[in-house]
Amino acid sequence: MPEPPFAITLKPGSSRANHTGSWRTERPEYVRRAAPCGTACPAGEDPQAWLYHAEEGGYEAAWRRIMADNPLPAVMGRVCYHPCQGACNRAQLDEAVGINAVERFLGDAAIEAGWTPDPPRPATGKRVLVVGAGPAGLSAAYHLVRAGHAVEIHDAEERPGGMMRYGIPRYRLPREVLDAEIERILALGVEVHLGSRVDDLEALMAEGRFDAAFVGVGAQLARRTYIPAGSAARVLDAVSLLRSVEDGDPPLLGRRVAVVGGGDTAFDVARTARRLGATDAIVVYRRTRERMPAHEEEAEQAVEEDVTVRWMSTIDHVDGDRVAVERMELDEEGRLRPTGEIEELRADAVVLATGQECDLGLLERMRGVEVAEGHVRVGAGLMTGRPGVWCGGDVLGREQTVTAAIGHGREAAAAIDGWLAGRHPWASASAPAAEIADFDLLNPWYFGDAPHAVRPRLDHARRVSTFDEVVGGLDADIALYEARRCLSCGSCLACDNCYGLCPDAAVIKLEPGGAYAYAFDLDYCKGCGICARECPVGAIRMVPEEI
Amino acid sequence: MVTSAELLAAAAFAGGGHPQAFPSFGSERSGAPVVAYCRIDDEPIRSHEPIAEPDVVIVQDPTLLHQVAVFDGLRPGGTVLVNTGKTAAELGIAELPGLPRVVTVPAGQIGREHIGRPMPGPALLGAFAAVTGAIALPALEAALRERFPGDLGDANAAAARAAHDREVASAAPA
Amino acid sequence: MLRLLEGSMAVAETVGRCRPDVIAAYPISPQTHIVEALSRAVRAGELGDCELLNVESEFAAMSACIGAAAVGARPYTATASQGLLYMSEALFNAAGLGLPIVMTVANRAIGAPINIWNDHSDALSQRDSGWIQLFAESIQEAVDLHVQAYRLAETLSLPVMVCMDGFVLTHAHEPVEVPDADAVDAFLPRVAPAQVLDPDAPQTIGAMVGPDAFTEVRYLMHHKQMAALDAIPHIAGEFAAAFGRDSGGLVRGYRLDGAETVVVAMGSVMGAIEEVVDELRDGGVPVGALALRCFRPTPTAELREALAPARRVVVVEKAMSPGTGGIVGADVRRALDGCDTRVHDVIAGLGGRPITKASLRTLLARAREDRLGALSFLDLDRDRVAAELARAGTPTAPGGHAAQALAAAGLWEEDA
Amino acid sequence: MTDPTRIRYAQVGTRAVGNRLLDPAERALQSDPRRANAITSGHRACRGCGEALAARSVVDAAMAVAGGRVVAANATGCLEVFSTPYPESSWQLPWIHSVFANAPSVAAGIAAGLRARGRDDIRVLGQGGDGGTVDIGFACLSGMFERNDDVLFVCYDNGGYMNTGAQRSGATPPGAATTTTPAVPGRPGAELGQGKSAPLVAMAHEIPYVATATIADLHDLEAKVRRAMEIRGARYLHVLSTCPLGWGSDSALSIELARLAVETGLFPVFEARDGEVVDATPIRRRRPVEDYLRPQRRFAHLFEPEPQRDVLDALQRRADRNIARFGLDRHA
Repeated sequence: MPEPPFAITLKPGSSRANHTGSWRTERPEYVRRAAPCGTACPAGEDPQAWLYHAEEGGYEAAWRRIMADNPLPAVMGRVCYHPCQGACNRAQLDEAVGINAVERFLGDAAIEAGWTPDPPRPATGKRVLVVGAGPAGLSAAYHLVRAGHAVEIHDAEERPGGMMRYGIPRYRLPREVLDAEIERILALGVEVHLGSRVDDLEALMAEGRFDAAFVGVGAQLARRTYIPAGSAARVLDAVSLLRSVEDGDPPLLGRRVAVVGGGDTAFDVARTARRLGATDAIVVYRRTRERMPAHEEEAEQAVEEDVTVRWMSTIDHVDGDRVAVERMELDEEGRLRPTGEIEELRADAVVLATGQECDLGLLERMRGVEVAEGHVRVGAGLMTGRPGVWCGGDVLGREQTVTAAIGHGREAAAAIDGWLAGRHPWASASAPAAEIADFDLLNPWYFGDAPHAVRPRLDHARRVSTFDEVVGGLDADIALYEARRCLSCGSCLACDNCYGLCPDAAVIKLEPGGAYAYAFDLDYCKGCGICARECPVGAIRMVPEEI
Repeated sequence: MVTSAELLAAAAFAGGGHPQAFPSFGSERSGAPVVAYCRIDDEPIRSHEPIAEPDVVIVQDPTLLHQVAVFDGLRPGGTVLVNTGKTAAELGIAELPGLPRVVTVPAGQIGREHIGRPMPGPALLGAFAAVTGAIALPALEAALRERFPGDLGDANAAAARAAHDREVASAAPA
Repeated sequence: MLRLLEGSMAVAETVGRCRPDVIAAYPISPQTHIVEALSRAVRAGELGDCELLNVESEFAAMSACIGAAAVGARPYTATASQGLLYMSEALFNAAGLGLPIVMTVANRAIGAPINIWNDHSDALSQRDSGWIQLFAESIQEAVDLHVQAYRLAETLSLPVMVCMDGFVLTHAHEPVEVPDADAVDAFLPRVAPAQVLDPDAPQTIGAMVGPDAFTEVRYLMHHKQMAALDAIPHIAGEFAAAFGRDSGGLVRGYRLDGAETVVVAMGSVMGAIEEVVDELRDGGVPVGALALRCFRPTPTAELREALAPARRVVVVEKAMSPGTGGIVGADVRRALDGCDTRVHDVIAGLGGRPITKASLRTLLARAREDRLGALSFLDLDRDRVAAELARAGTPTAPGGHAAQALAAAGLWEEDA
Repeated sequence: MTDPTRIRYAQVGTRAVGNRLLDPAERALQSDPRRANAITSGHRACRGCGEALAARSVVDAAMAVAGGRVVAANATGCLEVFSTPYPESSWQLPWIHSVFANAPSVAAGIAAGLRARGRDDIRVLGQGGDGGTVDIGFACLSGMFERNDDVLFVCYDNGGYMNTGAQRSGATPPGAATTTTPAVPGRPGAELGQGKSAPLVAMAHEIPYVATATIADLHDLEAKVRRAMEIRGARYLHVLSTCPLGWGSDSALSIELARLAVETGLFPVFEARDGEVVDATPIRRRRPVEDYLRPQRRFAHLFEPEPQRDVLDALQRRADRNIARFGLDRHA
């Protein structure tokens, strides 16, 4: 064809010679913002990260991502009170993502499939003592072993698990699940000494076999609040009751049981009592429902099981099967005060669930370890005042949950590893807190409407007669569905909005596997900000150009 | 009317001449008075202007005789063909300045007889052929048959011939 | 073979033999017969795959032709008068894009007052559109020019306007020879267009051009027109060789030898002029005539060569530029720049008024007596104008421009 | 058992352009690196230009259907000016610009030319802004419709003559201030009761396909182009395209505003065949018109110095009428 006429006719696509990037006053940047679920997780999990794999059906990858932080997904998926879901942005759209349910699904899938954790790193030759085979100790041991250290667990009980076994009823945490996950940890090469109570850590450490120690002995002692009681009265404490149930010889409670307290344990006891044959299980709590420390769903499930609650009440005294209950009231300042109004109710047994304390005897002779109000003071990385000795779990007197304990174990293990390796600072002050992907940083328009999937519940009859697990798991379809409800807050999920909506075609798709799925072509990007505005997950940020 | 001019040209062309026909241009509305022109020559015709000095004026509608200056520019000794059953005297055009030859032809009548409708064109053209000799009757008949295929063509040709023969007869010495 | 045909029919048949791919037109007198005939031909399948678009306006007609030409199809349209003006924007665009389009213009006056009869106001009003503008003297030449126009348009990548006098040529019946179909095919081979919309080789046609290149683009357009001055006679020559007829070209002289007075004109009026020239020559009067067959581009050199020897040139033109006067006359003056030849603009035949031989005789007589001004109006009804001026009281200050104009137009001649 | 489609779309609805969880076939073409990029980088459109995005999406989709064999005729306007200033063109398909008013006729001529040359495998696209389509080009457009020429004509509606500095067009929404309907106290800007709906007029021609769409939903936009391309004859697509300059809006809001135009009911998104509406996109989360108006400077006079209630109410009624007329609250 002859040459086209000058100027009137142009070559196609020749505008690429015109670099419109120079118009820009702001430039877009791909960023990773922290999902609220992760920042809220006491165990230090990053649910967004593992849900990302689960969304694709990559269950094992998802499980491994959990295992990087927490060795007990199946347990977590049952006993965790999931603060992650409390922080979930999706709650502002419809309902929070059922992170806990998916985690349980993955944990169970792992047990069923027999997935094993990634092998430990090469041996470091260091040896660490872990006192207590509860969630804190097991978590610490797991991370330490994987870091290549030799770990020796000592626990006073005959079976590992600590409060997970002796404090949490099996209808909430089936033992085969607990055993499976503990066994998986121990199988990594942890040396366990059960029935081996450590009374004097100073002495044990003096033997020089250990380069460091982690203490997670938990809060095993019931706090006894004094209640005037006649000789005929049967007054027990929650810890020993739950423990005796676990040991297989539960006491005779009778048909009517009163439980004193407002924590999760109080409800565990009441629900346990129902299963032991009590027809009336009454929780007596001195404060209002709002002030109750127990988690809402615990109370709910208890009520579903016909447990009744007396709010704003205390037990004045017990005489035989007669329990005198005094009603409380709030004064002007909203403080509780007795009213003197006494009401009597019948109870064959009264169980005190008024809190637990730690037995810190093993630390008495240990120099440098500071104990205050029955709890151990720790510094960065959870090391006590005694170099080489760490503490975690209930003994810290912070949030006393399995989840928190697991988090402590992880945090301490990281510190111990750094300390043993002689890193400075050995307690890697947890990475600079990334900006949190709050709801207003997302563009929720793009998310489909998808209500929360509920987990099946055991039928009422079996709930009040057996210790079968109450809450069921999700089947694969629903688990996938639930995983895909994740908004992937703060992390690119490769939705192509930025690529497809750029008026200047200034977004480049990258090969999968890199840090990001896309890159900006700054030769042409005019900095309009559409990509950032339309990013569903808030993974793009506009930053001013230096001109 | 326009058709007559074209037929005249067609007949002339068929006879080997170099005719030219054109209407008095305008947005013609049927029924309105119109004028059409026809030049016939042995040489190609260069001029395209309206004919100012005709040799022959053919009047299809005698009612126009006293409304339009139909004889303007008529050459001395020119010819006027009028479609009428009356005589020139009856029409009051026997004594025209320059004394043109006035030929009256009951063309509408002839048309009705042969074509079934008072179409004056063919008869006037037949008379024109007889009176002027500018076109030959067979050429005219051919032109009519080409323009009006089938029976209608024959009827037109018959009308033309009838008028032609009538003029030849009347011109013949008694 | 000669056939007695109406001008419009002859043109339509010829255009058909040029094998247009797309015909887009809108009815307007006196162009309608051409498009009607082509519509019948397309419907009858006589034009193969030719597409006929019954567009909603002349503007759309030319726009459709632009589109068709842009994909390498051979377009055709015809219009006149107001229609030509209505497509004016597209005319300039077609020329600016350098698209080969052929259009018949059945020349007609432009209103107001509305007037359907022939003159050249329409075509001349588009003289700066960048189109080549050819004027036909006869039906035969109109026919021949269409064949040449396609060859020209496609060789130069330029749109070509074939102008033929409305009614005078479009509605007249004359013996005419329609070029032989095979010969036309041979004369119009398909050539690869300079630019075409083709998915296999995408181009952007019709870019926005700023001050940095616009002058150059315009100059190149002018250059193309200059090249056309060489191509037009060349193609006319090839046409003559192929079809045995002299038609087209730039100018055609008639009895110029020793002519003191030369009449210049465009279109069908040439016939009457030649007849008058013959009369005068027979009477020993040295007059000649020159037909301007190509108005745009302006054959300046040819005009000069033909007219310089004469003492005076009388330009009889069927259009005018109010406030100036003759349009062709102005071109002729430019061509004669520096010569002693005097140029007289004579505005004639506006809105269909016949240019009679009688009037031409008088005109030439007055010219020879040097009684012709620079600008005059043939057969102007002085009384009517004078009466109206008097009625309207149009201010004509003695010695003022208007008064001088009146004098120049010979309106006071009788009194003088 | 759970509905698998719900599962598939649970995380990110198909509203996102792509989404790795979707089958590639269900992603928008604009998410495909192999898209034609019919109007490529380096064009001179304003920052955040909705028309540039709309045009790329439309032409890419058309080219995908036609296997790349598409020719476009463009009216004068922003799209033409910012894409083809000598010496650079952003277009990657055969493209021609003639004048302002004649794009539909040029396209018709192209279609006729291609058909005559036996090349109707090549499809023809006409493009223009609302000025070139709804106003000055309307006669040509109507002719193209009425003749049922084989052209898909696309109007990128940004509600005014933005190329010349935001003057009012027949598609300027009532209430909007433009440089020729300036905001003066107590006046609505563009008069209420003026302006026309080109899509409805197009439908009156009973052409095979008429649809509206916006840049806020590329899936819908592309699907409509695809459906239009599967049909021969005259087809019309009217695409609302945000103009940050003319609307006085933040360039980052270009998609959001198009979305709000739909969610308020001010811009009904529907599809018509042979003159009958066959589908309308229901409003997902209905919003009051003020949510759409407030972010745009062209409507600022409706709120400052004090709100022009009557005008705002009239605009809300307008939206309500659309919603009722097209049944946009089906799911609401």
